[in-house]
Formats: sequence, C-alpha cells, structure tokens
Amino acid sequence: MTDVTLPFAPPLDAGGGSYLDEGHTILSWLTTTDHKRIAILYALSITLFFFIGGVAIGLVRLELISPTGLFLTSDEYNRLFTIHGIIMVWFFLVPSIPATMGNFILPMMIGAPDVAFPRLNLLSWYLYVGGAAFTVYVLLSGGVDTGWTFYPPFSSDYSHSNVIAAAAGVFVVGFSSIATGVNFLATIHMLRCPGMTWFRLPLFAWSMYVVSMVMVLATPVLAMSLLLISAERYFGLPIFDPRAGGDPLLFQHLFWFYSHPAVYIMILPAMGVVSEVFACFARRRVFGYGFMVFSLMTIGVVGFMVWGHHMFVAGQSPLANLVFSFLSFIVAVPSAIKVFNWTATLYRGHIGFEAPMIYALGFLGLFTIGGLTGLFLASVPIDIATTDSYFVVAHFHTIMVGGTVSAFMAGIHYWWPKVTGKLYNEFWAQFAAITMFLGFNVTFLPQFVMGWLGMPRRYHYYPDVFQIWHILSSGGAVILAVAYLMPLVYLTWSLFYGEKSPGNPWHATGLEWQTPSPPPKSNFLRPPRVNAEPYDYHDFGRAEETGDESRARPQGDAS
Amino acid sequence: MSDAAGALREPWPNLQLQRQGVGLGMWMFLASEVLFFAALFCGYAVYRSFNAEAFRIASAHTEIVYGSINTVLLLTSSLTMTVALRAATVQLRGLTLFCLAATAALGAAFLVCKGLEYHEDLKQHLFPGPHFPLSPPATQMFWGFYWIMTGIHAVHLTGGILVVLLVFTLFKRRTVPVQGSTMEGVAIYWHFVDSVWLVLYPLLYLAGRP
Amino acid sequence: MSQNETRGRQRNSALTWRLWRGPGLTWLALLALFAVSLGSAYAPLGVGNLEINLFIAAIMIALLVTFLMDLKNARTIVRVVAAAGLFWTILMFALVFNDYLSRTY
Amino acid sequence: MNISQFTTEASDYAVKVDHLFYLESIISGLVVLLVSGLIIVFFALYYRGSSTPRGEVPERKSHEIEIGWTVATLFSFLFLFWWAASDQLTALAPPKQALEIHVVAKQWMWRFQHPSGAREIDELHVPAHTNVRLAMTSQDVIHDLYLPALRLKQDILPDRYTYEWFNATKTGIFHFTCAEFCGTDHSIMAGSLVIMTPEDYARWTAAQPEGDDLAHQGKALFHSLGCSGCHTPGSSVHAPDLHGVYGHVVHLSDGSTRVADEAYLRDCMLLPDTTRVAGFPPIMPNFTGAVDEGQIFELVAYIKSLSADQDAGAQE
Repeated sequence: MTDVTLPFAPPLDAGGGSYLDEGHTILSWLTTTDHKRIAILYALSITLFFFIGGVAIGLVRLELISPTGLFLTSDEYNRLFTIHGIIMVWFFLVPSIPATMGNFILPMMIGAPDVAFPRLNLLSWYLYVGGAAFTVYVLLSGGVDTGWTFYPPFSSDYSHSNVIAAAAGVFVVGFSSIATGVNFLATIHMLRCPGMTWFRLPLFAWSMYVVSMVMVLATPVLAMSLLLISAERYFGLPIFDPRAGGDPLLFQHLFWFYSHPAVYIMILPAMGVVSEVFACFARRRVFGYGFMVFSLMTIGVVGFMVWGHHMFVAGQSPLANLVFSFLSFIVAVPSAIKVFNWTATLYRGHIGFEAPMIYALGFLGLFTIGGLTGLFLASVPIDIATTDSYFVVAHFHTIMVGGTVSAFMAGIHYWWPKVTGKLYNEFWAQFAAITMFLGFNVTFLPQFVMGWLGMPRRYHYYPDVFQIWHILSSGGAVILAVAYLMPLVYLTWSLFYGEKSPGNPWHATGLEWQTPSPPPKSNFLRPPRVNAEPYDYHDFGRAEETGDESRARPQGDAS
Repeated sequence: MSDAAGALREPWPNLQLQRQGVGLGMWMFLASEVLFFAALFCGYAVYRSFNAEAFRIASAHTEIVYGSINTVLLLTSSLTMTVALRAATVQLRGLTLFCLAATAALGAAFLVCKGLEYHEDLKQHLFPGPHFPLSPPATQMFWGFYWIMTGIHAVHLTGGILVVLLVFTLFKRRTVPVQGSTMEGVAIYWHFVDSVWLVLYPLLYLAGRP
Repeated sequence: MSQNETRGRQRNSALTWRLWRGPGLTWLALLALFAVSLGSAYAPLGVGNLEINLFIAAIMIALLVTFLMDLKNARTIVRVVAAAGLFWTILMFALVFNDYLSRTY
Repeated sequence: MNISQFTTEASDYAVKVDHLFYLESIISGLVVLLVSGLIIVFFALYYRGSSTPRGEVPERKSHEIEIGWTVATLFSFLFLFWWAASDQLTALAPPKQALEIHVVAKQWMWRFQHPSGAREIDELHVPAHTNVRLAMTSQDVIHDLYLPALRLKQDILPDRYTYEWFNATKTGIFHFTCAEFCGTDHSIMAGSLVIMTPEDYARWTAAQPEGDDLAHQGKALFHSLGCSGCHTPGSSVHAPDLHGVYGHVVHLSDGSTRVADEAYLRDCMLLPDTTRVAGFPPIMPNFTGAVDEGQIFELVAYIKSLSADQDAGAQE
C-alpha cells in the first residue's frame, strides 16, 4: 500500500474551486459520483423524512394528552405510530450518520480521493429514494398499521392496510444500506493513504468500519423476513401460518436478527462522532484508543448474538431466554468501557464549551441512561414486567434519539464549517443543544416512570391514572420539536449570511481538516501522507500546560 | 497490458488494485447474500425438523428430472464462466467472448427448464392454497419454500445473465478492452448463484426420494 | 510472418488448453459428486439421506469456491470475508435452534 | 381507576421482581452519579483557560485503570445476571398442583374458562394463596396477557399453548390488559383481575349459572361429536383408548415420541395425520373448523379427567 501514488490527486498548484463549484445545475447534483455531493443529497433527504416522521409522532403525542383521545380514530392512531417507526428507523436513523457524515468525511479522514465505488454510492442514494417513494406511497394511500415490527400473523393475514408496499419500501432501502456498507468496507481496506495504518485510523473511521460490517451482514436477513411476509400475504404461501404448522416466532427471530444489530447500526456511528468531538474540544487524545477500537468491534460482533432479549415473553424457550439474557449483559461491558473512556478523555484537558461539545455531552449523559436501562431489560424478570410498556419505548428512544440524534447534531455542527465553509451562530447553537437535552429528558423520563407503573405501549386509549405522565411527555415533545427546528433555521441562515470559516476553525488534527474548507473535488491538493498517531493534540502521556491551541499538530500533511 | 488501461476507473490508481477492490467488494456483497439465503435455509431447517414426514411427502412431488438437468446446466456454466475470466485475464478476446456467450446461454437454458418445471407443478396444483392436493398441511409449507427459494434463485440468475450480456456487449463493441478487472465481480457472483442452487437441489429435489 | 502466426496460434491453443484443464477437472469432479448425490438419494439409507446429500453439497460448494472462484489464490482478507458469511450463518442457526430444540411443547 | 390496580405487589414473585428493580436502580443511579460527577469535576478543573496544572499521565497507569474498570464492570454485570437468572429459574418450575384456567384471546376480547365450568369475559376471578395456572391460546393474532400487579406478561399465540402461573397473596381488583399490538382496538382489550379469598372464590364459582364443570361439558361434546364411537374400550373400531393417556409418553407412527400434554391432544384433533399413535390406522377425522378453541379446552379437560380417575384408582 505504501508506494501507491494517486494519479487523480491534483498537482500542487491546483486550487481555487471547491466541490460545490463543480456544477450548479440540478442535473449535476443528481448525476454526481462525488462522495461529498452524495452526502449532501442524503442529508437533504433524511432531513425531509426526519420531519415527516416528526410530524407523525407530534400528532400522536397531541392525541395522547387525553386518555380517550382528541381527534384520531384508533386506526389512524395505529397508522401514525407505525409510519413514525418505519420512517425514523429506516429512513432517518439507519442512514443518518453513515450516509451523510460517513460519506462526506470518511474518505477524507483516511486520505482517499473518493469511496471505492463512486457509482455504487450514487446508486445507493437512488435506492434510498426508491424505498422512500414506496413509503410516501404508503403514506398517501392510507398508511400501514402493523407497527414497525411487522409481526405475523397480524401483518400477513389480519391487517387491512398496505403492508406489502411498506415492506417493499424497507426492503429497497435495505439494499441502499448494504451498498453503503460494501462501499465503506472496500474503501477502508483499499484506499487508505500512505502512513494511515489500521491503528492510526480515527475512531470515527473505525466506527464506520464496524457499522458497515453490521449493515452488510444483518440487513439481508431483514430483507428476507420481509420478503417472506409479503409472499405469505400476497401469494398465500404459508410460511409463518400456524394453521399449516408455521411458527410466527420464526419471523421474530429473523426480524430481530437484523433489528437488534440495527440498534448498533444507529449507535456505533454516534460513538465515532463523539469520540472525534471529545478529543477535539478537550484537546486530549482519546483515552485508551486501543480499548475503544476493540470495544467497537466487540459490540459489533456480540451485538449479533443478543436479539432474543426482544422475545423473552414471546414464547421462546426458557433456556434461550437465559442464554440471550447472559449475552445481553456481556454486550453491555464494552459500552460501559466507552462511557468511562470518554469521561476520562476530559481529564487534564482544555475543555471548551462549543456547541458540538455540548451536544456530545448530551450524548454521553443520555447514552449512559439508555445503556443502564438496557441492563434492566436484559434481566428476564424485569423484562417480563416492562417489555411492551413505555419503559421499553423510553429506553430505546434514549439510545436512538437521545444518543444518536445528539451525536448526529454534534457531528453536523463539528463538520459544518468543513462542509459549507461557513460558521454558524454559536449562541443559538449552544442554546439549541441545551434545549434539546432538556426537552429530551422532559419527554422521556416520564415515559420511564409510567412504563414501570404499567402503561403498555402502542395504546391509543389508556387508563386515566397515566394522564399526568402523558401530559408531561407531550410537553417535553414540544420543547424537543423547537430544539430540532432551531438548527434548521440558524444553519440555513449561516449558509447565506454566515461568516466565512477558516480552513480549520477548531484547530483539529484529523486529516479531513488538512485541506481547504469546503474541500476541492479531489479532496486534497496534494497526495496526503500520515506521519502521526490520531488525536495528536499533545505529547504522549502529557497534556499541554497552557491552553495554546495553535500547538495542536495536524495528523497528516496534505494542505 | 497498456491497452487495458481503458478499463481503469476513479478512484483507483491502477488496474491491479482496481481488480482487487472489485473482487473484495463483490465478496463482501456475497457475504451479505449468504445471510439473505441463510435466513431462508434457517426457516426450512426449523420447519423440517418438526415436520420431517410432511416435508418428505411434499418433496417427492418435485420434478427431479428438471432439477437434475438444471444442476448440470449450472455446473457447466460455472466452468465456462471460470474459463471466460481466465481468458480475459490473459486477454484472449475470442475465447472470452465465446465463454461469456456460452455462460449466458446455459443460464438461459436453466431458466427455460425452470419455466417448464413450473408449468408442470402448476398443472398438478402444487401451489399452496385451498385446492392443494397434498396433506398434511405442512406440505404446503414445503411448497411455499419451494416457490420462494426457486423464485429468488431465478431472479438472481436472471440478474446474472443480464450482467454477463452487458459485459459481453462491452467487450464485443470494444467499449472496454478485454481484461479481467471488468468481469471479476460478475464471475464471482455467477459462481455464488450456482452454489446456492447446489444447496437448493438436495433440499427441494432429493429430500423426498425413497 | 505466417510462421509467426502459426506459432502464435500454437501458443494460443496451448494456452487455451491450459486454461480449460484446471477448471475442467473441477467440473468433472463436481459432476461425479452430483451423480453420487442423486444416486444416494434413492438408496434406502433410512433417516440419513438428506444429511448425506447436504454433506455432498457442502463438498461441491467447497470445490467450487476453492477452485472456480479461486479462493485458493485469494488474499487473506477475501478469505476472511468468505469465512464471515459462514460464521454469521452458523451464529444464526445456533441461536435459533437453541430456542427451538429446548422448547417443551 | 386507581394506580394501585397496577402497582400493588400482589404476589411474592412480584415482590422479588421489585427488589431486583430497586437493586438495579440503585446501581444505575450510582453509575450516573459517578459519571456526571466526574464530568462536572473535570469541567470545573480543566475548562479552557483554567490555571490548573496538567501534569503527566503515565501510560502504564492508564492501562491499569482501563483493565480495572473493564473487569469491575464485567463482574458487576455478571452479578446482576446471576441475581436475575436465579429469580427467573425459581419462577420457572410450574407447580404440580394448580387450579387450571383456560384463556382464549381474540380480537379484541378475553374469554376465561374455569375448571368448574364457569366462564367469563374480560374479567378473571382467581383465588388467593392458590397456585393458578393459565393455559392460553389465541384465535387470531398474537396477543399478550399482561397482569401488572403480578409483574407477569406472556404472549398468546394462535394454534399453540403458552402458560403463565402465579400464587397471589393479596386480594382486590386489579387491571389486566393486552400487551402485544393486535390491531384496531388493541388498547381497549383489557379487563379486571379479581383476586378473592379461596372461600369467596368457591362461593363465586357456585353462583355461576353453568351447572357442569369443564370436564363434563367435554364429555357431552365427546359423545355429541361422535368421538366415543371409536375411543371407547369396547368399540369395534381400532382407536386408542384415552384412559390414562394424559401426561404419558406416546409413540407415534413416524417413529417419534411425544408427551401427551394439552398441546398434543389439541394437535390430535386438528392435525391427526402428524400425531397418529403407532399401530393405529389413519382413520381419525380432522376436526379443524368443527370445534373452536373453547371446545378443545373442554375436550382436553375431559381426557385429562379420564387419566385423573385412573391415577386415583391406581393409588387406591
């Protein structure tokens, strides 16, 4: 690898135009194979779907203010929470960080001119759009009411809604994530620049590596399980039909074989992002880099062996419950290590309070709560009492929304100057970050409480004793909604009126910062070469005595 | 190999790395495909272990003649595909084109056989539903798997044939010079589709013989 | 010139023969295994028929992957990827059957 | 409605679950305090521009710290697993003697059949201080009987039996509800669990209009459906005698063996081809559609009673 020269890297004196100047027509965007532009296509589409999913759950939260409902029928209610789940999981969370920041930053981080298969990269976006088209069709044709889990026999025989189109949307978008995964794996394996050894990869690159592996190996199983459901529904092939000897639990096994690792698809990239942010804003090396890498790998692999904890009450055998419970406790260990390491990274740093750091701290707090409540659910007796209740809802939202979305926002703010060349308004960004953290807690802490008290999930009408908690939660959702809208406004504003950003506004060390912002089409002005460990913010084993930021040395040499 | 440089694509520095990259990418996609089919096989295995007798009865009704012919067709197509790739690597244009054409033709012959077999199955109403001729009910499950497994395999094969024809056209029209990098991925994929059939054959056709 | 062409053709045909030989042998072995598999399906072995057939299929796939897909000469990482597909399949079977085989109903 | 209908710990098992919950809450609280405390301290000391000295951190020490907290976390998680699993394992073994109540769930209602023959809909009366075992099945999609006061939950699947058992210690009226999404009216598929003293339960049972107990109803069905034509010891048709079958191992015609439990007997009626006893001709008709889930429970209860008589006879 070391002797590779990159013929597509420009000569030294090239410069001037950024990737944004390569074409201004819509067509130039729709046919681009530049990973940076594809990242932006993805960012726009997932933002759109985030707000569609958000509107759906906004209506649900409004309806839940009253125990007997306000304006929806039960069927409409069921369709709304289902579409919220489908959109948020497959059209926002799964592609969120990998398809936007992964696409944009990963090749630059490892010193590559592009991803390994640029046309496949564009295809993956079109697959996403195709899947999205099915989902929009489902939305317009009256929705689907199976819950995002598609459990048979309800989905195969009893539901009167558009199950097949919904499954088709998820099926297609699944191939988009497989394409992304294959692309990233090949990129990291084949296109690292000279000097970028495996253990010099930044943790974000490592997290992309592991998450790609999980995507590639888990997603096909989801595709098959949805295909089987659709075949049963459309052709009447009795695969999960108990009347022919089929077992609905088999679907649950296959579904969760994907959908549990899918949680790691959502959280691993988040871990990668906050590792970058913590190191940069604490001006410290990430504490225990090696342990961080191995814990990412462990989570990725062991995460495949714990799916049965979604099925403790489903009629699974008691032995299987025991085994899955044990493995679920084991997978919590590397997550705990990561929390401790991020905390320890702050030790003897020079901690700044910029917006990305506040978002990352929000991630750390919420991920800790989400992870610890995961231990409750790994314990079989507590899981029996709380599964299918709001406790579970609150738990996975804490991980997936509290964790992933906070980290997503941290990453957006951290790399915003890199992507756009503009600075956003720091005050509003900090304000939004704090609002988001508070809004999140007001929304979901009441859900933990009412879940433990016995409030089942997916309930349109509910016993009035839980009303106070629902009102609190809906109030929090309003705060959360405002916090999500704020970045939309101030980030858009910064695009047009924002101050121009210097090339490396955070004085960060990553290779992606050693090139102009926004970067040129070929990423680097001359072939990059890495000559230092990642996060080289200070001498090994020693923090700087002064807070002089200019002493951070870049990891590579490519400007 | 200077004339082969026309096959080089961004972002690869040279053809050798590109070929490695394409091969690696395809293997990764196949690992994904393995899990796709594994889910199907897992379902089959679970149900068979609880309905062994029904599965035996049901699979006695598959058309073993068509199944066996198809096995031979696919094995042979794998042979021609391998030779095509090796010929392309040493830039033997004629042999490459011949073997690619043969591979596509064998694949098409497989699909024709499959079509005849489906026709035969449908004539016997071997499609799960109210008029299904076999009992106990779990035989319907076997036939559910039969249709899904062979159907998905046929879709994969059709995709394979189309890509082989695409490569053939590119080589024939000299859009891309004959060399291995362009067809490395296709070849690996083709063999994979063949391997899947090698599992389907005993599961669907041989399981119910006396 | 024509001598050169003849020599070239001879070399080409020798090359062609070399190209066919290895895969051809594998192909013959595969056909033989196929015949064994088909024949054994009709042998009254009792319960083990499907198991034997699947075992033969596994050998056939191993041959195909090693020689025709050229895993024999592949880089380590490619082998690791191929093994990963197998490993995760085993994982799925093991944990799914862990449930089914220990159910008491 | 009152929150105590959900939160009361109505059995010893519920108390245990709550203890485990409190234990994990305390541990989680400590971890959150530790992490947030460290973050606050670090922020206070090392905010950018602070004059706190930042000395060296020897690499070896950080390695030891790393291994230290990995091992500590691992062992505390293993401890939690052990605690949770031992609770689970002791709760697993179903009691030998239990009052058996049959539950049929369907969109969107609950039907309960007591051994006495009493039936009720969306309301379940059970005696306290008695082992109660619920044998449950669904007529359509997957449901889940959630008994919050007992901290119990179990999915109910179509064409299969699942079980839930408890020994309630508190009397009162509690809530129960469906916890697995089952369609339009999922959220109102609920009812009340009435735990009464055994004496009250006996009184309640006696006051129910149904005269016959479940087994006797099953016996009547057994005759009216024509089962008795073959399954009687003196019958000219060669069919298994059902006395003493329940609970024993049967050898099937395909060479396998099964324990003749409720699920097996049910399969015999609905899937006679796959459950034929070795040595008998395949003449058992398929009763799919002819009997509903409730009637199957009655027939099973009758067949069980045949074995109970015999076991009692053997003991005498």
